[in-house]
Amino acid sequence: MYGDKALELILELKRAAEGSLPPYNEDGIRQVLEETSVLYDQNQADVLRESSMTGAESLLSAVQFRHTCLERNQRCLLAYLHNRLEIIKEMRWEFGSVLPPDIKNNMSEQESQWFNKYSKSLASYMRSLGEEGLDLTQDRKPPKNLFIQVRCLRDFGEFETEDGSMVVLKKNSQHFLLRSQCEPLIRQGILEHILS
Amino acid sequence: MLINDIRLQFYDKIIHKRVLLLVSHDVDALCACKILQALFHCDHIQYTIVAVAGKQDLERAFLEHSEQLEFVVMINCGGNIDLIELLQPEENVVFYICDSHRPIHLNNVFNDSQVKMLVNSGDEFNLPAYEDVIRNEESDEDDSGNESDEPSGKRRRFDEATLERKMEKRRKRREWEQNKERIMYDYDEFSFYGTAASLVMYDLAWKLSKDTNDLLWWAITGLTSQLIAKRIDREKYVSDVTELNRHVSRHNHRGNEDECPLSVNSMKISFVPELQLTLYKHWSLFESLRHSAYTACTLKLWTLKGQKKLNEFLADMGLPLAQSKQKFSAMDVEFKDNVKDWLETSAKKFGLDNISVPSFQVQFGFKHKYCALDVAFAVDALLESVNTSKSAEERFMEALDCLSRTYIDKLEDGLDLCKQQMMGVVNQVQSLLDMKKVVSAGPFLYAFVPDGTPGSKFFSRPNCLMTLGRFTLEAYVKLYNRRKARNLPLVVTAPLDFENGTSLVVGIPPLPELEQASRNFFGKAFEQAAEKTGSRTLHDNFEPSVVIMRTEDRSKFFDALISLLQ
Amino acid sequence: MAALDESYDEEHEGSEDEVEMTAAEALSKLEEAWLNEKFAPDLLETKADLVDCMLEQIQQMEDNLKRCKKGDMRILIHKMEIDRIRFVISSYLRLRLEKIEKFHEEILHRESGRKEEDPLLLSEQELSFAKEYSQSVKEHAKVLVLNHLPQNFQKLDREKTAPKPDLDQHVFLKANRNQDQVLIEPELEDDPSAEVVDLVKDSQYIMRFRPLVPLVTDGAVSLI
Amino acid sequence: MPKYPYTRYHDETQNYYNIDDIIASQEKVPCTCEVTLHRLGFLNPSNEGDDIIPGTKLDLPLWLAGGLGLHGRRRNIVSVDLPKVYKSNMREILSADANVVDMRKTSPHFYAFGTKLLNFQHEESADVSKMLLEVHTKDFKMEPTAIVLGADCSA
Repeated sequence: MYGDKALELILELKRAAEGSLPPYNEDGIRQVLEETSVLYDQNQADVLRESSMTGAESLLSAVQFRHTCLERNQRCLLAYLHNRLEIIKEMRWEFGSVLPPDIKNNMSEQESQWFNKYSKSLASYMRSLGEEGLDLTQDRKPPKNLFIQVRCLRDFGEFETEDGSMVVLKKNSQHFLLRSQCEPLIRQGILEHILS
Repeated sequence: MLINDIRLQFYDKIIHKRVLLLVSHDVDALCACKILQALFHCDHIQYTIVAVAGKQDLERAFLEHSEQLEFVVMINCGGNIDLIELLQPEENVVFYICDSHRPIHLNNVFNDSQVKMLVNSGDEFNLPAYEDVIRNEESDEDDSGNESDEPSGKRRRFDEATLERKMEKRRKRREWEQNKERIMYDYDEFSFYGTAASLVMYDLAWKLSKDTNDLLWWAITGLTSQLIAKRIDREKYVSDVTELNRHVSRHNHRGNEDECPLSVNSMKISFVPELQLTLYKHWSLFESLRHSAYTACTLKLWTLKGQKKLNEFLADMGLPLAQSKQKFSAMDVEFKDNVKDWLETSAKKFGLDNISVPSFQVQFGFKHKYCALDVAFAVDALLESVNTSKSAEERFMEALDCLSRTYIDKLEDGLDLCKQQMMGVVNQVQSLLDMKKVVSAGPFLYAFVPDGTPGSKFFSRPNCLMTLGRFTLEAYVKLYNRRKARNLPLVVTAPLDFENGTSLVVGIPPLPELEQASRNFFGKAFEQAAEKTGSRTLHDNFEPSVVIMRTEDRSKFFDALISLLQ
Repeated sequence: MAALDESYDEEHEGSEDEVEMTAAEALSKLEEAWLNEKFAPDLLETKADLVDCMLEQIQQMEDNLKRCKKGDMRILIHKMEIDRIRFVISSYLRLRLEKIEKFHEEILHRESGRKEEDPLLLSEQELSFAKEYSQSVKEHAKVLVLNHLPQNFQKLDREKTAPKPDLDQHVFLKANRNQDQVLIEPELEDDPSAEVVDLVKDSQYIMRFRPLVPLVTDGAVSLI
Repeated sequence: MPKYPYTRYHDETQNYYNIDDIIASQEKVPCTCEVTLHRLGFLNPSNEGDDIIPGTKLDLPLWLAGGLGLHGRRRNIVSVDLPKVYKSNMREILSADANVVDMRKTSPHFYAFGTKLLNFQHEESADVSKMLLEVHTKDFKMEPTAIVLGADCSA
């Protein structure tokens, strides 16, 4: 039935786990596009034939039917692209401008180009705030205390704190550091916030 | 040097600095660490915590984290070893050591600049006099001094006086050396334990008037863990308990309940005489009696007669057998409430006089009610759990977490682990006794945990092996009641690592000594035996009487030990 | 506590006060704008000047702190305050950014139709970001789909497809001053009794957002 | 096209890209054919011949029914009936006790789908919208599902 292939693309996104990006379904899109051109050609043919015949309004119904299918396919295709961009955008905020490999190779060439464009324009927007710019990807939660207790989940090596002292982040060591400095490391899964 | 004002000479020195915290793998150290963390959080002192299991860990951790670092705090480690010699630190690095291991290494005591010992002023250290052990330089110079002031070119005139003086000087020097030898031998011979690190830290918190109920509970847990591991004698424990009780009543005195009702989930600590039965509140009374050293050995539960005696004991208490096998919390209310008093009264008839010990109990929220013994047992079990693939540091972190109330449900796993551990210990003791594996080698008894037995994996952990050792010694002595065996110590070995064929060796002091301050001479003895036989041993643990050894060298090591202790 | 660092105080006593006072006022205005933006379904007018003023204020506080002695207690308190102000600013800007990205076609359309004297909807930086973003999304859709679609499906009808903020969403609000004769559009076109409501100062209401837009912009009510 | 007096529901414009909306509109809905559908026989599995004669009943996905039903220039190509779950007898059951019916099984997108149906002029639409509101309030009290009812149909 027309529109099923297009719906399959949408269901693919629906089934994907929260925050993960399924691979770009190149040939799924191609098939839907083929379906649309077939529908469109049939409609063109019917419209030509209908103008020559009189009183065959039943033909009109077929044209209307194909037109609705075309609109459906269009909507599914665009929704597929749009929602993938939303997921990719979320990644920019979560991981910063360098994406983990498993996401990178699920993106199509145009999507990663779009990602770079988005990342660049976001970065320039953030730089334009105040004199030195303001990193909006930071401070995602209202700060409750200045220092927090963190535990190191993976060896990370030396880490310079704000007041210039060096901290060695070794696996299973526990530290009490400035919150603002730990936040990016917590998001990358290197540190884990411990409630005292 | 020994610090007397812990606030001025320690805390005020590190107030705005970054600190490296090296903490050993025992419950007392964990509790002291929690107290110190709480203080650091108040004053925004940045710190790094690294768990250290032995001297090699200590060295590695120090090297890795010591860049640009001036202040290192060590808890329950580094006190009984020559720290400066081991770590070769920079000039500006200062070590603050809060270690209950005794004796404190003399180089640490007499080093004024870099090593500061945080100790309880009440402890006695019977330190030798400074001059007796440290050769002060200027008396050396006299000897070399007068040689150099005479021009070597001119032939020296021999006269009786200088020769006399030189002879006198050398004799005095030799005498001093011998005297030092004797003093050092007496000083180092026995290893034992002083006041718990957590008590020292709580005292600091109190002096900073930053002590709260949470900190007090950690101090109680630290002290109780010393009691369980028989590191201090009953008298020292009771005096520490009375000291803590003053703080408990200060923090937890309640007006009458309705006048100022306390919110349900605030922490309430109460002083309560507690039965020395392992985890009996979270087990059945029957199982707890069978798995507590004091009751199992006194009633000789290894024999059929003993089991009958246990039933007699329960009957005498007025507790039906079925009830005693119920989970304690599921017992009928009327039994549950007064079983403690019944047990104490009939315990006297069965030779279990000091079955109960003064202890504390905490309550917060509706379902959390623990006594200090349970918490100490659970945290120790978490530290030494064997059925997870977690590394020592991960177990350390988990045990550290379960001490704070936000992660209290981890304590429940600790309780289960402890039960499994205790069952492993009792089964092992039973089989050692049944198969007559506890053998007297003359000056001491010994027992080997055979390889491949199901429970043997428990005993690859030092504390658990020491628990087994104490349990076995008490069971053996009370079972056979031979006059000669009563004062013999025990050496226990258990397989540690099958690939490189190593086993863990632990020395347990004789039973009468165990009741008192459990002074342990095996530290020195193991060292000398290993030296003499050149057997491949590793004295890595901060507790000197715990040694790792290649299993092949065991027999020659034991022969040396026998001749040594003859 | 550590003795007060005198030099730090005199030098700034005078100027510190004026800036301090307006800073406090600016901060409370910013917080109100932040809450309004958080609860309003549609993008509100920009408060770019307020944001710039607060950013500058943080900058100045950070410079002051650098000169404070290391152990001074106030450092911690001021640092905490800076963190919290920075959080409010970034959260406010993040909320706006989200709306800009979600309704970019709608907003740009409204912006293009905005007359000169009308208040600014987007700050200058937001506008350039919105244009770049919108252009990149359209380009992306064109390259991958629209160009391959039959002729009359290649152009998207903004009216039908572009997501629009749902102005009929209900919001909680508090009246900052007495506001009479607030015209509540009739629920439905052909409902003759157009409702009118009087808002009493400091009382709270739940209403549809649509009639409140002018009231929010001039601060008569604030969303909570 | 006059808006139905009882709803201000914005059809897809508000969530053109919304995945759930797309999936919800895939639900089948019973329709009757008003006009012969030339060469669309494949739509009706039990159909003989190429065309579908008027009056035949067939189930079409909602998006298709919408396309054929609402946007027909002169006369609707198909007319849409209410699915069983919104029919009168079911409405009594639901208003009596909402949680008797297992929502998941009968119609996973009960509310979204229901409100879409209101777009089709149907004499029972008024009762349907009332029922939707009632069931929702009961359902909301019983199990706070966060389904935002697009249409604020005040009875």
